[in-house]
Amino acid sequence: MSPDLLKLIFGRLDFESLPLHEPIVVGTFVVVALGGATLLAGLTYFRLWGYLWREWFTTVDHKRIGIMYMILGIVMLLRGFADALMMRGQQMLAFGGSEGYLNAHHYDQVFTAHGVIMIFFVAMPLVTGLMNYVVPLQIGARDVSFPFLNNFSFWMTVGGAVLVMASLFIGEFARTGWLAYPPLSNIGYSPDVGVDYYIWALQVAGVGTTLSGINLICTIVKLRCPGMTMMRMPVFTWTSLCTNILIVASFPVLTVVLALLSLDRYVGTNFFTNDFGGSPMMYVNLIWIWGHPEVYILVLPAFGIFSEVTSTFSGKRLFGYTSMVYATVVITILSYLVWLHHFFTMGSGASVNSFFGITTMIISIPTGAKMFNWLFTMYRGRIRYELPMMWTIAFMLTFVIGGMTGVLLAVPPADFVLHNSLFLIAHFHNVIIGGVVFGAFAGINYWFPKAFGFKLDVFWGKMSFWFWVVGFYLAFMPLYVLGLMGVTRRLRVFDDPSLQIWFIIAAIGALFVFIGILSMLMQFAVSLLKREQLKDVTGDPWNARTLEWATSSPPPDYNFAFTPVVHDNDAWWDMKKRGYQRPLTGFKPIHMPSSTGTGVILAGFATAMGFGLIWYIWWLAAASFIAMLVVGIGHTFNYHRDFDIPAEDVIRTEDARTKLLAGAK
Amino acid sequence: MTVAVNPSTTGEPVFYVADEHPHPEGYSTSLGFWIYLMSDCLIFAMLFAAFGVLGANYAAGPAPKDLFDLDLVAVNTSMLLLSSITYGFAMLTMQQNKVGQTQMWLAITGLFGLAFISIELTEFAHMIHEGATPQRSAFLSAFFTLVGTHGLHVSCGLIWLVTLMVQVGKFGLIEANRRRLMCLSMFWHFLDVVWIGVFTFVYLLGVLR
Amino acid sequence: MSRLKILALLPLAVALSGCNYVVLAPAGDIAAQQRDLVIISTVLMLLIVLPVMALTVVFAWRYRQSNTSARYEPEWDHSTKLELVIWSAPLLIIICLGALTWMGTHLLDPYRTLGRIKAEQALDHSKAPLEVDVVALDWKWLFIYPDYGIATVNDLAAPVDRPINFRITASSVMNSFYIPALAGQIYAMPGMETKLHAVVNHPGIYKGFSANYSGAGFSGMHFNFQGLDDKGFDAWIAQAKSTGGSLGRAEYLQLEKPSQNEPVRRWGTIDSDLYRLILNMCVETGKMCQSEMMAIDAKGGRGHEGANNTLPLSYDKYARRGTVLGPEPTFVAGTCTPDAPQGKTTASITAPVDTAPLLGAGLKRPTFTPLKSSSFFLGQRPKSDS
Amino acid sequence: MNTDTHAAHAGDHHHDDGHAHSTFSGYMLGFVLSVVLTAIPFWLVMGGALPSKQITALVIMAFAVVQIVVHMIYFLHMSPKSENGWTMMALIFTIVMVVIALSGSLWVMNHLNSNMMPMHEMTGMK
Repeated sequence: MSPDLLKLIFGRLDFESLPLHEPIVVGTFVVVALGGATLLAGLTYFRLWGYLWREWFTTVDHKRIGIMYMILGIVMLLRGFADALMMRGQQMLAFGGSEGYLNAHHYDQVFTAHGVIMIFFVAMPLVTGLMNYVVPLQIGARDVSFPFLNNFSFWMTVGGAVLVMASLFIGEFARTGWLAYPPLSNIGYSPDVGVDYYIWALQVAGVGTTLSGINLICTIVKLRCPGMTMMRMPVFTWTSLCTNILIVASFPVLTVVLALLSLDRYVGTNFFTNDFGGSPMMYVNLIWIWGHPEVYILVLPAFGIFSEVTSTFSGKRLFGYTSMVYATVVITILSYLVWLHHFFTMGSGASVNSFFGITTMIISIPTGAKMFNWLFTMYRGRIRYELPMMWTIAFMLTFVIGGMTGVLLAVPPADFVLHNSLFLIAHFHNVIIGGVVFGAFAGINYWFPKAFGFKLDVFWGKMSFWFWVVGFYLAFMPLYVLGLMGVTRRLRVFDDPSLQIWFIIAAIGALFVFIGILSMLMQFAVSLLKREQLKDVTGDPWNARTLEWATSSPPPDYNFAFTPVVHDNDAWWDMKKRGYQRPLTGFKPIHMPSSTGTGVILAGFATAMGFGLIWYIWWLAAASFIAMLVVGIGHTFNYHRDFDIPAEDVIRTEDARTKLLAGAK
Repeated sequence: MTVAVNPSTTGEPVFYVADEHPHPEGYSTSLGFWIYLMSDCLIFAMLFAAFGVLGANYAAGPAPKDLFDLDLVAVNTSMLLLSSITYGFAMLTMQQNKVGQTQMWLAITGLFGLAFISIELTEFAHMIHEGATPQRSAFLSAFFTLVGTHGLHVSCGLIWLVTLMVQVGKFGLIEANRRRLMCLSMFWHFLDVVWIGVFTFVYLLGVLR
Repeated sequence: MSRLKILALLPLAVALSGCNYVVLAPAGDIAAQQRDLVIISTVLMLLIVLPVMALTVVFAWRYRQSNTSARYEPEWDHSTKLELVIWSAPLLIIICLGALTWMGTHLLDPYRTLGRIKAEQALDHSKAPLEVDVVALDWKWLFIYPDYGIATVNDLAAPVDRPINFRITASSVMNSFYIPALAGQIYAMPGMETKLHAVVNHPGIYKGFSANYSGAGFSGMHFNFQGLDDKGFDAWIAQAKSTGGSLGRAEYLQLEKPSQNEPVRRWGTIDSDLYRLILNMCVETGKMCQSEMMAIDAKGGRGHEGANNTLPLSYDKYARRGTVLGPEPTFVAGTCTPDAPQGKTTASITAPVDTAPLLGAGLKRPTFTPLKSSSFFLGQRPKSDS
Repeated sequence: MNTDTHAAHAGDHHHDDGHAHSTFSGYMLGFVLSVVLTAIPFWLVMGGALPSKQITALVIMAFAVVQIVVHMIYFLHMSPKSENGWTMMALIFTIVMVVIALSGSLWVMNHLNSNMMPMHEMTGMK
């Protein structure tokens, strides 16, 4: 075949794009391929494909979509953490003339991928998954406002993740750092596919995130059950509302800034190249307008989880509900006013720097108020140290350190000496792990029995907890120290041998965390095996306070046979206290949305389009785009997207629960 | 809804809705669509920001006053304005349940939209022909991207409009179609609002500079 | 839990007692003031952080389920007094910190000329500050001493107690110029100039490096900064002078090509206009300088004829190339510069572009790569070595 | 945030799409106003009716703001009541965000540029 024809068909994709010369990548590929093949074979052997497609992939049930988000997040955590281990290994070894085992080409991809994956494909899915699962239950709704959109959003996120994973084996990922500052990320200095993978993975996933944000806002605003006024919403629902408002207000900015970067890269416009009057600083400015709210998008739901957990396990009403809500709202707005603190050192001058420095510090006031509210929720409580509460205590002790170093970095002159150093790395891992990840784990341990009907194993949970917490301190406290020694981030080799000990400690910490992750997987496996012992039939294993515990575990498709009516902040606590009797008769058919494969198909085409654009395979991009348009428009011709769950089915489900409850007594 | 939220009326607190009417289909749609428009608004805001920052960087090339033909822009603006009022008429006839007239007004709206796009493309082609390509300077990059994104939105609106005309023709002015027409109406008028920003900040202030 | 805390504080304690914690024990007055701010802010915040941590542990222990002697008030969820304290305590601290920040930021603004040499020594106005022009290249630092007419790569020296005025730019991507012992960092960006004012108070050899990731050779992009006494500095200058060699535009264009782990280099004479040309991105003859471009833009551009005053960029640094869907890369032609009357030299700038996939912008593939890659790109250009 | 407007209606399933009030006269009034508000700025710029560019710029920006409000009221049927005030709140929130991001970007970039762009040393050119 002629080269021109090959180019037409394959764009710039050729044999050499496959990293056959990178032994580490080939090794990874073999492992992943074997694992994948086993999984696929297993699915085929047990004839699970039809079941998966019907019950999971095409589902519009917010609970199942939530669970799929969590699975995505945990799978991607393994990938992102593998990158972290590789970095720790490299930095531990590359001393005294040693080059370590990763060359710059590989190492630079590893740290970029680590950042991108951990933020977009671990933290975001975990947070979105929990919100998706819990929020409709907490507000007594049957599903989200736009169930089809929910499914589509999820698959778009998966599409982005697929593109990032593809970059490992086909071509390469960006070597620019996770925010891809130009000029480095421009075509001149990154002519390869790496940055294109970055752009399209984030664009595809970003569409999903924005839509799911709109969806959840509508759900919370419109679908609350009777009696649940705004000021009776559970705190987690409040933080979810604010998070999704932030998503809708900030992800469009990311979309724009990446679109401008891709225009620069594809058609040669001059937004971020200085030769023709563009300004790379504009990119930095714009991407941080998205980037800072993103931090709060991640951490606000975690705050919500800690609020629920603290009040449940202290057996007490949440202290200062109103101030908690106002603190959340204030954080939401302030988080949009501080973006410049990420580039004080770019030189915008003292007046701009001090303005943004001070607005940043102001955020610590509502955050501090929240911290005190949790403290005083524990005060005069009866604290049960179940796993979610353990994670919460670990969070409270860890997060204040992260918060403190954060405020320190908000002082511009201090930032001038600490910016881009390992101190900064330690700081944001301190808040992201100590806040978001601990929060997600608290949430998983807390709501797992709701989702599956049995609790998680405590022994392996504690193993996971201690290895994570100790590992975290071992891994990141040395980085604070190194930062004060003036060691900067993203270095691949080091000269000064006296630093090595700290990197060794950090690497040991990373290993501890690794054991923590393995223990968590073990926890899931063991709990699955011991599910009969760990079973909970009451639907309310923790003696909890909010509405999601009022229904069975796992909840039926329709969540609540009758829409609940709320009279108090802690609705379920109030119901229990006042002698709520579960309705046993009078069931009616329930109107529910029906499953559809359109979301999977659309997201598949979007991913294919991204792949075509990355590799300059124009026919693929165009065909996928047209296919997307056709399928999308075709979908609007389907006017029958709901069905009724017959009353008999409802009666059968509810009777089964009645029996179970009777058996439990 | 036959539920007493206040327990005092019956003495016993009511904890669930016994006789429930499900939310009507599309109960959240107009709010959801509005929030989507707000996010779109931020997209345009960022493009305006890019234009605001880069709009005077001509790279020793042509400036707005060399390139923009305000007469053409005025015509173009009137196309969009007219399409807005005709869409309004479509909504009014829809409320009166007149399928034929609604279709007619939608078609007229579409034609005005098409005229708008054509004029804009002519303008672009003319500029590129003169050497004022998007690659020539940061100002032109920002200009083509901002105005082009608006044009792209109008084009999407046109595709949607045609789809809706087919659906109205096929299924009539059923509740779902009314809702969709209402969403498109919001989208269409929203683009008009954005255009106010474009002609003021890009064209008029550009020429003034 | 409390054991955990000790574990957490342990490295911090070690850190404070150590001696190579350069951020905490700097040699320059600016960095020292920045260090002071770090410490004061930390102490201020510890005022509230330590009680919170202590309370967390105390409450967690005291109100555990098994301790039935502790009070249990499940309905207690509000106290106006407490709420006031909760909001006002952080507020007070932030007010203090905010005031500190406002002052510190203005006093320690890198653009601000120094007010003093060190805490106990005022500025001597008779002594002119040392001017140093800094250029971040891929991946090395070029230092130009305009007053002495010398230039070095990866070697920086300054006399003790004499203010230094850095003017900082870059040739290609963003870097950050950072000597922890001397002063805080500031970005180095192409086509833009940042400034840094600093002074070194103790003689010695300190590390300097780029603090902003800039590509494959980033790790090797460091240099030694020497604080010397006046005699030592004169000797250092003389040494550079005697090295001979001249850094002009042609040499610079060779120098700016990417290279890693560069050894120290020195030039005894320099083109006195070089820094301005680098900053304005017009070292290549025939290219319009940024300042000229901005002056033209400020006057409203160059009209219709300006649309076509671009020339194909057959010369480019080493990597900038056309985009896949856009036209061939071009540059804006200068109107006229002393050594390039318009239209003459511009046509002759032809340095070929290597179209091989660039690894870290211009570097060879890593050693265990047996394959020599051919072009991935559509619109492949002839291949040759640059 | 106003949390109580919805509170009263939390259990109220009344379907309100906020678009019940579109009338012929409303649309026509909006249209006429828009035409006027569009024509005047064009006339001001094309005819150079005002003495100074700054004044013209301020005036046409004011017209733009008024026209946007007109469109919001007559075409988009914004009212504090639609969706129990949620659309209005979303709009206000968006405007706040847009103002922060736009003015913030311009402020920041202006400072960055004036601090860092090479001086206009060749002002005698052209």
